[in-house]
Amino acid sequence: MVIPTDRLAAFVELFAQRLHEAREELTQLDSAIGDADHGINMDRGFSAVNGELAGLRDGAAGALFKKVGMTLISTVGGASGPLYGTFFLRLGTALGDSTEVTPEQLVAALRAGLDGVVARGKAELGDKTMVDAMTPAVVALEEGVGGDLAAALDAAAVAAAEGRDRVTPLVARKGRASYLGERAAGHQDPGATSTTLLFEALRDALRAS
Amino acid sequence: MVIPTDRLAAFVELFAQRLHEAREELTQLDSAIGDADHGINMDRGFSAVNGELAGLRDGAAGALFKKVGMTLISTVGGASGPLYGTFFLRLGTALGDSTEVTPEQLVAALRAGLDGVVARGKAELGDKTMVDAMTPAVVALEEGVGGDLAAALDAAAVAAAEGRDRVTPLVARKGRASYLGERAAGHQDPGATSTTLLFEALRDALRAS
Amino acid sequence: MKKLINDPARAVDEELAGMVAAHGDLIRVIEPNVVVRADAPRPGKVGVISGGGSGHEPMHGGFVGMGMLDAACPGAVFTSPVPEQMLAATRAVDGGVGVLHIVKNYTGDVMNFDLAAELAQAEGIEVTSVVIADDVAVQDSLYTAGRRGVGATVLAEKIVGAAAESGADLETVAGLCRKVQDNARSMGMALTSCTVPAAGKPTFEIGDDEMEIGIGIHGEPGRRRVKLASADEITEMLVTPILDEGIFGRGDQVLAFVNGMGGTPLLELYIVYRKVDEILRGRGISISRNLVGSYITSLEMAGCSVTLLKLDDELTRLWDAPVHTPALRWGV
Amino acid sequence: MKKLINDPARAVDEELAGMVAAHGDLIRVIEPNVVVRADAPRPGKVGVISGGGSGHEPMHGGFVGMGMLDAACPGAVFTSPVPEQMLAATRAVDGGVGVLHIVKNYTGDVMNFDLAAELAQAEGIEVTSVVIADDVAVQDSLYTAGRRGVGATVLAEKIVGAAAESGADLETVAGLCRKVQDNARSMGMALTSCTVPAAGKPTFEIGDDEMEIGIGIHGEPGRRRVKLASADEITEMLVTPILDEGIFGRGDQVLAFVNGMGGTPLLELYIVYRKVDEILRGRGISISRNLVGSYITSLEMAGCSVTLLKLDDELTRLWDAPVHTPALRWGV
Ligand SMILES: Nc1ncnc2c1ncn2[C@@H]1O[C@H](COP(=O)(O)OP(=O)(O)O)[C@@H](O)[C@H]1O
Ligand SMILES: Nc1ncnc2c1ncn2[C@@H]1O[C@H](COP(=O)(O)OP(=O)(O)O)[C@@H](O)[C@H]1O
Ligand SMILES: [Mg+2]
Ligand SMILES: [Mg+2]
Ligand SMILES: [Mg+2]
Ligand SMILES: [Mg+2]
Repeated sequence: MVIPTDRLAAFVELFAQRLHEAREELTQLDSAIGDADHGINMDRGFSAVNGELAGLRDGAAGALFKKVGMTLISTVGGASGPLYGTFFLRLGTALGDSTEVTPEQLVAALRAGLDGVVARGKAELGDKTMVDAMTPAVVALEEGVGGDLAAALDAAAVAAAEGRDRVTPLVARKGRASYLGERAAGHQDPGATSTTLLFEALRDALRAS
Repeated sequence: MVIPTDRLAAFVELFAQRLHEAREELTQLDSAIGDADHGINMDRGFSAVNGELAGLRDGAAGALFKKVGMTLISTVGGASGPLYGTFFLRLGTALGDSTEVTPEQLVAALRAGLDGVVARGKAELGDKTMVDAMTPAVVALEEGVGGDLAAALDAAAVAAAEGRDRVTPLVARKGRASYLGERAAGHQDPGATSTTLLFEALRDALRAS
Repeated sequence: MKKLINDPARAVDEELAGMVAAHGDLIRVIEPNVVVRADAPRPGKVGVISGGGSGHEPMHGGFVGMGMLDAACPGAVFTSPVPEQMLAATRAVDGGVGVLHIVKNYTGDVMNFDLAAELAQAEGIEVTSVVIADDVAVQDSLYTAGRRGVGATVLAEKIVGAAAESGADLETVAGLCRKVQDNARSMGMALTSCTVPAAGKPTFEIGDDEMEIGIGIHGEPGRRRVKLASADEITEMLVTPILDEGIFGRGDQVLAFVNGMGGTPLLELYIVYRKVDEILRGRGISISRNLVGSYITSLEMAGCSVTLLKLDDELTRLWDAPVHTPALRWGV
Repeated sequence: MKKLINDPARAVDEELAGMVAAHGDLIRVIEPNVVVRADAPRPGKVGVISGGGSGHEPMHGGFVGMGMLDAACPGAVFTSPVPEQMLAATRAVDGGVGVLHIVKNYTGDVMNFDLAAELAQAEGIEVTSVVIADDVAVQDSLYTAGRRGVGATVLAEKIVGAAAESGADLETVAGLCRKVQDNARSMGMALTSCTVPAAGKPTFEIGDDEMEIGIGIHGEPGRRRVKLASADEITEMLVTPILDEGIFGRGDQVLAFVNGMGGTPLLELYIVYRKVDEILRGRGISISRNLVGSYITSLEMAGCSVTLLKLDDELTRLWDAPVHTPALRWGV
C-alpha cells in the first residue's frame, strides 16, 4: 500500500484547518506561559502554505514538504517557525522525488523531521516543548508501521496527546515558558498542543486511504 | 454689636474644616466638568492657612484676612487660588486695623471681596462660576444686615446655595467647564459649591456671637 | 490606582529631584519648585519661562536648556503653579533685557501668571506675556474662557527659545511667540481617562467601545463621546477641524506634530502620522518638518493629538536651530 | 481592545510607512519589512543590524541611523522576524567588511538569526552574531533557554554603532558588543499587562493591588506576582538583584538606564531614577551617564525596568559619540 502526494497534501491542508480552528486556544495557552502568539503564528504560516499547495499535489512528495518548510520559515517567525519549518524541510529531503511513498518511508521521514527539530532547538524530553509530543508519536509509528497503518496512526496521535499532557505539570527548560520558573508548572505547552494537532491531522487525512 | 477678630478666625477655621470634609465631593464635581482637583486645591490651601492663624486671632481683622489671602495665592494655584486669594485680600484691605468689626463693615468688606473676584475673573452672573453663589449671598447680607444678623447670615447661606443650583442646568462660559460646551449642562459647579460652604461656615461661626 | 509613586503629595517634588539627578548638567531646581537652566541668568539674553500643572511631562521642565526655556514652573498635577513660582523663575532668568512668559490659556494659568508678572514688573523686571490658545476643539468667543493652549506650546517654546538664544530682543521674541500662536492649531482625542494621583481614581469613566474627541491635556472629558473608530478615521476627525480653520492651504509647508497623551505606544503614533501625511498630501500641503512622540501628555492617558504649524523660512530656521534639553535635543 | 490601529494584520506595515514618512532623511524600508539606514551600504564600514518582534518601539527601527544601527528587522508584534528579513538586511548593509548581528536571547530570535547568518555566509558575507542576555530575573543555566535580552540591547546598539561608525573592524565591534553584554544587567516589572493587537485581549489578568516582578518585554508574566508597593520599594526590588550579580562595586562608574514599558509616564520614571541614584550612592557607585525614558517597551504596558552598565573610558567615549536616529540623537 502506498500514499500518493495528494494525500500528503490533504494532510497538510487538514493540519492548516485544525490550526485555524485552534488559533484562539493555542494563543490562550501561549499567553499563560509565553507571549500570546503561537496560534497567530501558526495560522499565519499555514494560511500562507495553503496558498502554495496548488500545483504541488500531483508532484513529488519531497517538493511538497520542502515548499511547506520554506514557507513556514519565511512567514511564521518566532520559535515555531524555524522548528516546524525544519521539520517539514527534513520530511521533504527524506522523501525526495517519489510521487508516492510507502508507510515505512513516511515514518522514516517523520523521524528525520523530529531529529531536525531536536538538532535546531536542542530540546530534550521533559523540557516541556513540542518535542515531548513529537517523540512518542514518532516512536509509536515506528513500532506500529509493520502492522495496520490506521491503527499505527491512531496510536501516534494518542501518544502525542499523552506526551503533551505528561509535561503539563512540569516546569519548562526551553522556550519562553522557561522564564516563568515554577509558574509554568500546571500549564499545557502550546507547541506540544499544535504538534498533537499535527499527528491527529495525519491520522484523519490518511485513514481515508 | 461687634465681631472680634477671633470670631472671624473661627469662621476661617470652620470653612477650612468644611472644605476638608467636602474634599472628595468637590473633587468629584470637578472631575465631571473640570480636572478633578478643586477639593484637593482648596484643602491644600486651607490646611496651609490653618498653620498661619496662630497669633492672628487677637490682632487686626485686616491682618488676619490678608494673611489668608496671601497664603491661598501662594499655595492653591489653579483658578480658585487667585480668586479666593483676591477675595480674602480685599476683605483684609477693607477691614484694616480694627480688632473688631461691625456687621455693616463686614458686609461692605464681603462686597469688596466679590468685586475683587469679578475684577480678576471677569465672570458674569450665569457664567456658571463661584460668582453665581457669591453674588446673591452678598446681596442678601446687604439687604438683611440692618435687622437681625443671624437671620441675614442664614439668608446669605441659602441665597448662595440657590445661586449654586440655579446655574447647574446651564452651560459654562468661564473656567474649564466652558470647554465642555453642552456637556457641562446639568452638572453642579465646584467653585459655586465651595463658595456656598463659605457662607454656611460664616453663618455657623457667627451665629454663636 | 497603579502608579510608580511613593506619596501623591510628594510626587512632583520627587520627580524634580530625579530630573536634577539625571540632568544636573542642564538644569537646577530652586525654591519654590522652579526648574531653571543651569547657566541662568545669561546677561543680555531675553529670559523665556513657561509653566503649568504637572502631569504633562516632558512639558515644561523637560524643555529647559540651551535654545529653549530658561525656566519652567511645575504646579501640582493638573493645577497651575502659584505666582511665587513664576516670580522666582522670572528673577532667576532675568538677564537685564526682559523676560517672556509663555502662558497656556487656562483661567488658572492666566491669573497666576498675571499676578506674577505684576509682582515682577513692580520689581523693575520687564515682562511680556503671550497666551497660547490653539485647541480647535473649543469654540472661541469673547464671552468664554476661550481656547485651550495645547500642542502649539511645545513648538512655541522651541522656536522662541532659539530666537532668544540668538540674542533677539523681548519685542522680537514675543512677536515670534504670537506668530506661532497665530499659525498653529491642534486637536486631541482620548481612548482612556487618567488618574490624578491625589484623586486616586480615573477622572472619567469610559466604555471599552467609546472614545473622547476634543480633549484637553488635563484628563478632562472632550467635546463629544463617540464609538471607537479606526486610526485612519480618528486621524480624519482630528485633522479635518484643523484644516477647516482655513489657515493651511495648498502649497503651504507645515510642521506636523503627532503627540501621544502618555499611555499610547510609538507604534500607534506612527500609524497616525502616516495618515496625517496622506491627508495633507491630498490637500496639497507638504510636511517639511515633523515631531512624533509624547511631548505634552495627560499622565498615563491613552490617546493622541495632532498639531499643525504653518512654516516660513524664519520659523523653519528657528525650529532647526540647536537645542539641548532633557527632552528635545539636536544640533549639539 | 483600544488602540490607534486600523487592522492588527497591517499595524506593523503601517507603522513602518509612518516612520519612513517622518524620517525619510534617516531611513528607508525595503522588502520584506527591513528598516535600512538611508545611506547604506557604506563601503568599508562594518554593518550592524538587529531585529526582533515589533511592539518594543522605538527599539529597533528607531535606532537606525548614523552612529547606531544600519538596519533593523521588525517581526510581527512580539514575534521574532523571519530569516529572509535578516538576510535582506545583511545584504543591504554589507560594506564588504562584514556584518554584526545583535541578537536578543529568545529561542525564536536566535534560531531565525542563525538561519539568516548561515544563508548570508553561504553568499560570502562575513557575519558575526552576539547574543544579548542581561535579564537577571531569569536564572541562567546550561540546560535552559538562558536569560532574556532586554535593556542592555539598547546600550549595546548605541556603543557598537559608534565603534562601527568610527571604522572599527568586525572583530573589534563584536568584541565591544560582548563587553557590553558582560558588563550590563537588567530587571523589569509591570503594573499592568498589554494587549497583542492580533490577540485582542490582555496577555494576563492582574488585580488592582498586584504587580509582576521580573517581567520580560513581551507582555509575558514575570517571575512572581506580589502586592503593589511604593516606587521606592519597587526600585529596591529591581536594583538589588542587579547589584547581587557582583559585577558593580564601590568606586565603579555606571550608566543607569531607567526604561518605561510604554504606558508609564515620565513623571514616574524620574521618581524611580531618583531612587536608583540614591541606592547606588549608598553603595559607593556613581552614575556618570544615564538614560531615562521609554526605549524598549511592551506596547502599552505600565511598568519599568532598570539597566546598569559598568563604564570605562572606552565605553563612555563610544556612548558620548554622535548619534542621529529617529529615537536617539546627540552630538549632531
Ligand atoms: N528549543 C525548543 N525546542 C523545541 N521546541 C521549542 C523550543 N523553544 C520553544 N519551543 C516550542 O515553541 C512553542 C512556542 O512557539 P511560539 O509561541 O510560536 O514562538 P515564540 O515562543 O517565539 O513566541 C513552545 O510552546 C514550545 O513548544
Ligand atoms: N473666570 C472665573 N471667574 C470666577 N470663577 C471662576 C472662573 N474660572 C473658574 N472659576 C471657578 O473655579 C472653579 C474651579 O476651580 P479649580 O478646579 O480649583 O481650578 P482649575 O479650574 O484651575 O482646576 C470653577 O468651578 C469655577 O467656579
Ligand atoms: Mg509565543
Ligand atoms: Mg479644577
Ligand atoms: Mg486644575
Ligand atoms: Mg513570539
